[in-house]
Amino acid sequence: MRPKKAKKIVFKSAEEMPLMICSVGHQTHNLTGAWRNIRPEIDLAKCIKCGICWKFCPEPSIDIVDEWPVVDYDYCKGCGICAEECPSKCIVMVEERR
Amino acid sequence: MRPKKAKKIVFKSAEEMPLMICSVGHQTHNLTGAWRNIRPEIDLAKCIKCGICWKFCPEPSIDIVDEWPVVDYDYCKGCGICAEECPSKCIVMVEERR
Amino acid sequence: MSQETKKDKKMTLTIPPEELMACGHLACQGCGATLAMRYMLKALGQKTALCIPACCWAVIDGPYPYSSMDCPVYHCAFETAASTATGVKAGLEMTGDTETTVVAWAGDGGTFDIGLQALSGAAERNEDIIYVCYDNEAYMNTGIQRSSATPYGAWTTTTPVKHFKTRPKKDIVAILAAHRIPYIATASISHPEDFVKKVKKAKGIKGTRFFHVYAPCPTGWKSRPEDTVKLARMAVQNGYFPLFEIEDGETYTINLKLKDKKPVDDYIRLQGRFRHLKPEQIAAVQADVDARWARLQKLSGA
Amino acid sequence: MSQETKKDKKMTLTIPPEELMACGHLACQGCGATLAMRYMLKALGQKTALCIPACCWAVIDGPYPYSSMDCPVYHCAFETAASTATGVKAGLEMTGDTETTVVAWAGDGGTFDIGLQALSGAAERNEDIIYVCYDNEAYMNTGIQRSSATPYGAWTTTTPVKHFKTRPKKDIVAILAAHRIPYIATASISHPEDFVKKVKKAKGIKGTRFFHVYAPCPTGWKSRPEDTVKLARMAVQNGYFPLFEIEDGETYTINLKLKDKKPVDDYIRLQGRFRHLKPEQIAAVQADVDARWARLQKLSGA
Amino acid sequence: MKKVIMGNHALSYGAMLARSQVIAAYPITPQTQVVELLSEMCADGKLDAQFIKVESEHSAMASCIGASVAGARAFTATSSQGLALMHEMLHWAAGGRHPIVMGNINRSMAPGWSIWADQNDSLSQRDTGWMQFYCASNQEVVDTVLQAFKVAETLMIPVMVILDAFALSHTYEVVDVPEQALVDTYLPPFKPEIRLTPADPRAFGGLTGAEHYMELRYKLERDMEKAPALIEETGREFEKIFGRRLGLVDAYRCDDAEFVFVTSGTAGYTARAAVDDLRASGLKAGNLRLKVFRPFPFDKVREVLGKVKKAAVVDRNCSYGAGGIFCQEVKSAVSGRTGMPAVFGYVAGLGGRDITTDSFKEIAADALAKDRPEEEIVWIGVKK
Amino acid sequence: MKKVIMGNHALSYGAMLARSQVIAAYPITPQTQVVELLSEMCADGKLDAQFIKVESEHSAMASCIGASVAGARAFTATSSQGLALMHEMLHWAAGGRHPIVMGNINRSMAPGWSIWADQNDSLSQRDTGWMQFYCASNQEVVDTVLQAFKVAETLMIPVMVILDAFALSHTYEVVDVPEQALVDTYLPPFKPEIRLTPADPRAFGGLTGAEHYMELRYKLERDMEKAPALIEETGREFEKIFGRRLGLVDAYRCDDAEFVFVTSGTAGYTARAAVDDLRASGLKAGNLRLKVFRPFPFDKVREVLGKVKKAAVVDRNCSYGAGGIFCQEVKSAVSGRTGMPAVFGYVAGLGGRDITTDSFKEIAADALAKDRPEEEIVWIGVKK
Amino acid sequence: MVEIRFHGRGGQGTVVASKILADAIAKEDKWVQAYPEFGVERRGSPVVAFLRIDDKQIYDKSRIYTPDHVVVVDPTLVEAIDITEGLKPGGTIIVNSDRRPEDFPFHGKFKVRAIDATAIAVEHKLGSLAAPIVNTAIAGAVIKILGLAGFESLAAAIRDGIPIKAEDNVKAARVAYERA
Amino acid sequence: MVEIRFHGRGGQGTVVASKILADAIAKEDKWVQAYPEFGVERRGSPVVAFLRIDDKQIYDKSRIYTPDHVVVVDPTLVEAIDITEGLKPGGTIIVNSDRRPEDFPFHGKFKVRAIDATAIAVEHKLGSLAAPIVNTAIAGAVIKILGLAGFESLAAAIRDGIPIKAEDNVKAARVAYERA
Ligand SMILES: Cc1ncc(C[n+]2csc(CCOP(=O)(O)OP(=O)(O)O)c2C)c(N)n1
Ligand SMILES: Cc1ncc(C[n+]2csc(CCOP(=O)(O)OP(=O)(O)O)c2C)c(N)n1
Ligand code: SF4
Ligand code: SF4
Ligand code: SF4
Ligand code: SF4
Ligand code: SF4
Ligand code: SF4
Ligand SMILES: [Mg+2]
Ligand SMILES: [Mg+2]
Repeated sequence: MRPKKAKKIVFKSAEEMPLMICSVGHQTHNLTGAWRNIRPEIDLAKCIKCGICWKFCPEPSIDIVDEWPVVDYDYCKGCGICAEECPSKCIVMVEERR
Repeated sequence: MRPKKAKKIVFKSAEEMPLMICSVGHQTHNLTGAWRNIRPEIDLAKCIKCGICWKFCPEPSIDIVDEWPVVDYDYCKGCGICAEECPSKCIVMVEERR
Repeated sequence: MSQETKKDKKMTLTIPPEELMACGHLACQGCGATLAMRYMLKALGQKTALCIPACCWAVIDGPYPYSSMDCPVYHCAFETAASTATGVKAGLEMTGDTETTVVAWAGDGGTFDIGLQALSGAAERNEDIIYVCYDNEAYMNTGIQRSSATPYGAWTTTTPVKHFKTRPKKDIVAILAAHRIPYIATASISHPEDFVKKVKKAKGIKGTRFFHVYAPCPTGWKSRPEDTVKLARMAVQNGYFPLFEIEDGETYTINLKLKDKKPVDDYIRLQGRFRHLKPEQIAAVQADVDARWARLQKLSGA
Repeated sequence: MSQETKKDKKMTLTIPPEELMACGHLACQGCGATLAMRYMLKALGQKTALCIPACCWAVIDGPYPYSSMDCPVYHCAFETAASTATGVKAGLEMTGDTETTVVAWAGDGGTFDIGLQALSGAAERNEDIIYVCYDNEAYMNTGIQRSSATPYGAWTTTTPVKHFKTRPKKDIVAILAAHRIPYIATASISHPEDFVKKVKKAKGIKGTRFFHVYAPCPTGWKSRPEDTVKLARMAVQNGYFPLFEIEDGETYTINLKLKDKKPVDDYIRLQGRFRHLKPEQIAAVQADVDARWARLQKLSGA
Repeated sequence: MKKVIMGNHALSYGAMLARSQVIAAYPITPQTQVVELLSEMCADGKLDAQFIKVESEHSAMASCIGASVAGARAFTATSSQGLALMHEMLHWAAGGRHPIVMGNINRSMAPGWSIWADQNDSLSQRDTGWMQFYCASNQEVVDTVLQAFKVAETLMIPVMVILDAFALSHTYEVVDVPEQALVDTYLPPFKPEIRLTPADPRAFGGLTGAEHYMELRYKLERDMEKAPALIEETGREFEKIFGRRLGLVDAYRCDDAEFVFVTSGTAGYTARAAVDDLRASGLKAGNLRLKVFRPFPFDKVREVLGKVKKAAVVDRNCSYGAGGIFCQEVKSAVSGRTGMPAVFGYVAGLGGRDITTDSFKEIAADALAKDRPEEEIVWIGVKK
Repeated sequence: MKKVIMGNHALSYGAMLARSQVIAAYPITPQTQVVELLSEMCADGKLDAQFIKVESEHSAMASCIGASVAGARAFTATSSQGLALMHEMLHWAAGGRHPIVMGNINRSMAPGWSIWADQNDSLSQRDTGWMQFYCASNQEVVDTVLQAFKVAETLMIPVMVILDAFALSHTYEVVDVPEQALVDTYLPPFKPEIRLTPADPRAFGGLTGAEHYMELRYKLERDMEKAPALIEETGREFEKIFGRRLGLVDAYRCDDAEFVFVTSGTAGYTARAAVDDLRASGLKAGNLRLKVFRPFPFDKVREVLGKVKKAAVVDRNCSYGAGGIFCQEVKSAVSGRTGMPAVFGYVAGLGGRDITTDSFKEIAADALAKDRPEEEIVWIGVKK
Repeated sequence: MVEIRFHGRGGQGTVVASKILADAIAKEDKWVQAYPEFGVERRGSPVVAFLRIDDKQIYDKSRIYTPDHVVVVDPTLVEAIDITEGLKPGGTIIVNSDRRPEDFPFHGKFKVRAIDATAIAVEHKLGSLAAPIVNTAIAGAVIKILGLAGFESLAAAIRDGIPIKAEDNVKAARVAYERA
Repeated sequence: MVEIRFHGRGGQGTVVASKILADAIAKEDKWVQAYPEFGVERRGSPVVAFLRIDDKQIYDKSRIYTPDHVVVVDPTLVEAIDITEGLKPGGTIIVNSDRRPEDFPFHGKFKVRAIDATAIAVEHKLGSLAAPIVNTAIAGAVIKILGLAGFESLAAAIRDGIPIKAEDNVKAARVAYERA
């Protein structure tokens, strides 16, 4: 996967832009976590490591760290699918408090 | 059917032409008989009036006159279908001699 | 029967006598497409509006300021037979004419290829039009280039003998059937009575109706003009182009059962466009015809 | 099992771990189309070239000069997914790359409507591309207008409640089957393992391969984002969107047999776009689903 | 009755008040609200029309053509890619003399995908035989649709009513929506002399040989040349009934002006604001907003510019390899005539880049600094 | 090697000698022989290319675009309705910087159906960002296709090579068909810096906001402006290798001319014959044939016309409501400049109406009789 | 001429708020111009809308760069972006928040007014708990604070513009109008 | 410059005749220009083709209105249309016919030469009896009568241009060349 938190691209002039209309940067610069109204919180105690939350995350913003599911809040949009699909109901969606 | 041998249309000026691009005359002005290389000749003695020649003429240039099939040589292109399809083989295609 | 007695005998007419298509038109000698039009108009009568896209028929009708037709004709853009007809129908209705039958009349190229999307859209919306595709299996008006209706094995100017068409003909009827429109029928210029009967039936149905009409083309098929009707008849009788109807995309009815289905060989040999085919290739054609016929019988529950 | 012992347990991964689609993209919360892409790329890997016409995905990928993909993407015109992909494939081959899988990735509007002709043409020529239609049953990118994939009963901004869509959804799979292409499959974002398996299978086949992928859209369906996967699963289980394959347009295989087929009611009720439907209208939906399921079983000889 | 509505809805109201009989359209950002509202109007019975929800813009125009030749009043709306996809049918509608009215939302052409404003979409259609009316306010949009049908049906030539993406299409403004009864007095029903009907069977548009084609096109051009007078006349007529004037151009403070902007669309309104500022700072500035681009209002343009020293044409478009299109045509119109100003060409606002009063001040400064144009075109507000 | 071939086959030979790698085309009269011969060349292995037999011109251009971005040399050919149907994709090819070369046979636009020559089809594409090269002989057609690829690939801008229906497309002339070996020295293989490949994964043409779009279009315009010099240079290079000069214009007896025709296409050759006759009858006439219309050869045109008293632009086209297109652009080019001639505009030869040496004499007589143009355009050879 | 900029997130009805206000103000025979920032709006992503008000016809069609006032529909944006950008000195910032004006960094530099529109929306069951729709409450506060129009004009505008739960919205607006 | 007009019917190869002649003449380093009348050609319908020949490059691209010579490939056209239209005084008319030149109405006004190309085509089994293909025979007669090129150039042109039955066609051309 592309490096996360890629840098923003700023062209100072037309000269700097490639002749073709093509990407030169990664969309991961865009931290979609800011869109979130509700956040998923995983209670690993109940987690059975079935991988289902990881499988169904549309971003994807559930990483597997040391064989545990970890939400990347920089990108998680708070759709709630992981919580909905988790068979052992160990993900709860809580209101964002910023 | 449209009157045969309709008259040719000649516009003397743009003024005379309708504003819309539409027909004002009949294509029957065009005597396609001139295209013919071979002409069908019907031997009415053998004719059983089955109407098949009339039915299959693509122009159509076989008329029914007094209940007999009559080729209209002004339009007949000499395709030979009538002769081919006539069940009693009473149509022969003969070379045009002009 | 002597000439005398015969004099009083009437001519046998198995199709309506009215001619809405006049002679003087610009079709080649022995043009099948022309017969198709003649028959359809006999069935529909004068209250018919034709939308004809680019195709041989755009020429056959005759040049400006003439026409061979007794009914109104709109010569429309190549890919717009269905969409123009849809508009004409709506326009006539909104101006008080609910009676006139609106017909989109297109060739195989205008139907299978460049006009397919407009046709599919109209069918999906079930527009109240009759769409007739006269199929001469190539782009004839532009000088015989391949279309997706060109059958396996055929030569065209864009499928030269060394690269003859190897893909099968697109199954337009199955595609339309998938749209579940109220009525679909195949027809052949060799069977005018059957064609006329089905057009009259279609006229009485509301919604999108589709006809696939087989129309041999001596110029494009390199066949003899006098063989036009014969070729069409052979295609029906050997199962190459069977006659059938489909109602609501579901109910199949075979109009002409084939007791002794003929082999395709003679049919192939009469056409210059197939001259290069080797026996095994002709066998391939035969196999395809048999498979299609079997499938059709299955669908029609025969 | 205690946390201690669990620590050593590996996460169960039922689909490939590689992510070729990165986060940061512009899809709405709970977008089904996004999952579809994620799964397909997992199956195909990096040697994939995507042709994406106008559709939500043209936005999801991210604005210039960014992209969320790890494989090349050509954002092409709305109606040209198939024709652009055809050109890309030819171009890659002529420049020595015969390996890369070229994928046309379009929405239902770009597939069922404005892109149908290009798709049909490519299929008829059996171009060597994979065409994936992610189906969210309307034009979502432009704000939820009806497409010919919009199902009976659905509200959209162009089929207001008073004029909700009464025509059935166009049967795109049957249309493609009529083209007799080597491989066709349906898939659902609720069944990633099945989807991945079939994409890998398709990758090994030459010619035109078509996927019809069910991708719920919370924004357009007025459903809750968290229900996206659930809705897709329901549609599979109630026969609304069955999972099956078609080889050579002939051989049907149902991938998920439905012993106890569920009713459509709950599925309907979860979606705001159907809120206005009366019981008898829901019954009509049920009847259609049952009929389609029966037809599919017949075709698959089940 | 006054309403605060967006430009797209102004188009829908215009089509409704004109009693459009057949609408065939396809959605595209930023036009979608036009068709959405029209769908509702049909559903609610507010508009007695058949709405054909076609599968592409090419079909939309084809269906409008079919409806029009059958004698119905036909309307559609689109934008950018959709307009471009219609291109063949635009030629068709004009050549076939089908008086369709179409709304087009000015959106720049892909690639890259852009949903934002510029005029390359509509100006790329300048040679299709359509009349082109550019609007600057939502009020003008409603009013212009009504006039468009009147002019189109009188001359049997289609009209494109054009508004900028977002700056008009999505901007809410106060609009005085005309009364239906008054509209009916202004715009009579569409009753063409010749139409497609079995009662008068004719073939339309058959193969036309070299001996006829040119005369038919000559007739189109001659009728097109009648448009300017007719637009002024129907504009005055409109004013009598509705109190708002519609015309070929909107000349603002040009009479005593030494320096004039030549503009179109919403930029033509922003230019007014700029003119006031420039006047305040002592420059005798003016603004000539071209309301009608096709047919090109030769006489009006020459009349107004004939009194001016310098003119700066501001193009929200570019014909690559030739420059700004309005500039090119204005230059051509004044070419070889005495007493005409030096014409300076500027390209600004492509792909939705904003055109502000400052843009106009920058343009004025540039033009005033030079005594004659040095380049074919000067690009404003671009990071070179 | 000398051959007597038709113009359409000249296009096919050009595409073959250029070693086109992908061809996607759709048949249309009067272009069909181009694709027919190319099909044969592929079948016979004379040309190692993939020929995609698409189902429409819209797809033809889309496939060419796909092939080009993947790094292949792409060619297509079409005419009139087909070109119009490509319109959206023409904008695409240019905006996306895809150096495709396309042959277009000038055929007038329907309705009524006409398969005969005029330039409305190609000139309606003048704002799409394509370069346009107009040819006057079959020799020029073959040569121009080769130059077109060279120029297109250098600037990454597509080129349209244009020839009149029948008068060129179906006319057999003697053509010196270049040797493949020599062509290969003139035209190197296509090797774009950036192309679509998994080896360098990029997204092409994504959503482009107001902060970027204009700069990308500015780059296109600036590169387009490099074309005139490049065309002259590659034309001289061509002459070195093949002995035939290719350039922006063909100025015939203009140096000492007082009266000059401005022409294009085959009419530009007939005009030469007319010039000789007029010279014989004592008039110092000349002919400026515009070989390249996009980018517009501003400098060349001004240079040649700067020495002339009167110029008569002959347009085989009409932008309804604005007049002949060449005339409009020539007028614009000389506008506001001193020492430029009075420019008279004439429309002739629409829908295949013949343009003869007599037509030119009639035009000359008209222009010489007036001291300045009275109408926007004068129609020649039309039954008014 | 008064120029106002609105900051919110997709799904909160920020654009509708500006439109309702325009409508209300127009009812008092003023000229108005309301438009969204022209981009891709996704639920939760930042959105901007603009409102121009004048006694005479408004010709300037360019975007607003130096607003007289700023309305912040979603407080979380205060940290995310510079909502004061271009704001005229002495301009008013109206924030939807339960915090006190002093709590905001830009307090002092600008007039700051806080209104807990979210609470009001929740009270009136507008939208969901996770995503309450605050536009009408905001509108109520804005016309009061900036004195743009009378409440009845706003009420009428809400009834025209928001068919569903119209009266609850009017109530919410009134509460905000009063609390502001 | 020499200008020649050909009259025939669709299917007889009139256009090919003009093209073959152009080819043959070009082989002798002349400039040529051959083109059909631009219309819809149907088997049996009248068709026209043109041929220009000159020692220097031909710039005139307009149609031929006053030909120096006329070639009538199909004799039945003599009655159908005025084949002498625009023909320059003293011009030659070459007719495919078994009749004698004197039998033609325009004999006297113009030089008339008759050649029974049909018979020659039939002798060499070119085309069918109903529709013999006479183009090569005609070509043979034309170059001889008008002295446009040597026979070998024509033979070469035929071999290049007519792959099928090339030799029979060359024979037919030679016979015509000799009989003419
Ligand atoms: C957009 C467009 N592309 C191409 C053409 C050229 N064209 C006219 S008719 C035709 C072929 C028609 O084939 P078909 O539909 O099978 O009818 P047929 O000529 O065989 O009767 C073509 C390619 C056109 N008129 N318009
Ligand atoms: C020729 C053309 N017409 C219309 C549009 C506008 N448009 C862009 S995306 C879209 C809808 C796409 O719908 P779909 O294919 O179902 O994809 P979705 O947005 O639902 O993902 C439309 C109508 C366009 N870009 N081009
Ligand atoms: S779905 Fe639930 S149980 Fe399965 S891995 Fe995720 S958190 Fe653990
Ligand atoms: S809430 Fe949605 S986006 Fe966030 S981690 Fe769960 S599935 Fe992914
Ligand atoms: S087909 Fe033969 S038998 Fe029958 S009517 Fe005609 S001529 Fe007589
Ligand atoms: S030969 Fe052909 S055209 Fe003539 S009458 Fe017989 S069928 Fe008709
Ligand atoms: S080419 Fe074929 S279809 Fe066309 S007119 Fe001739 S015979 Fe009929
Ligand atoms: S609208 Fe639907 S399909 Fe499009 S991005 Fe949002 S959720 Fe996905
Ligand atoms: Mg055909
Ligand atoms: Mg969709």
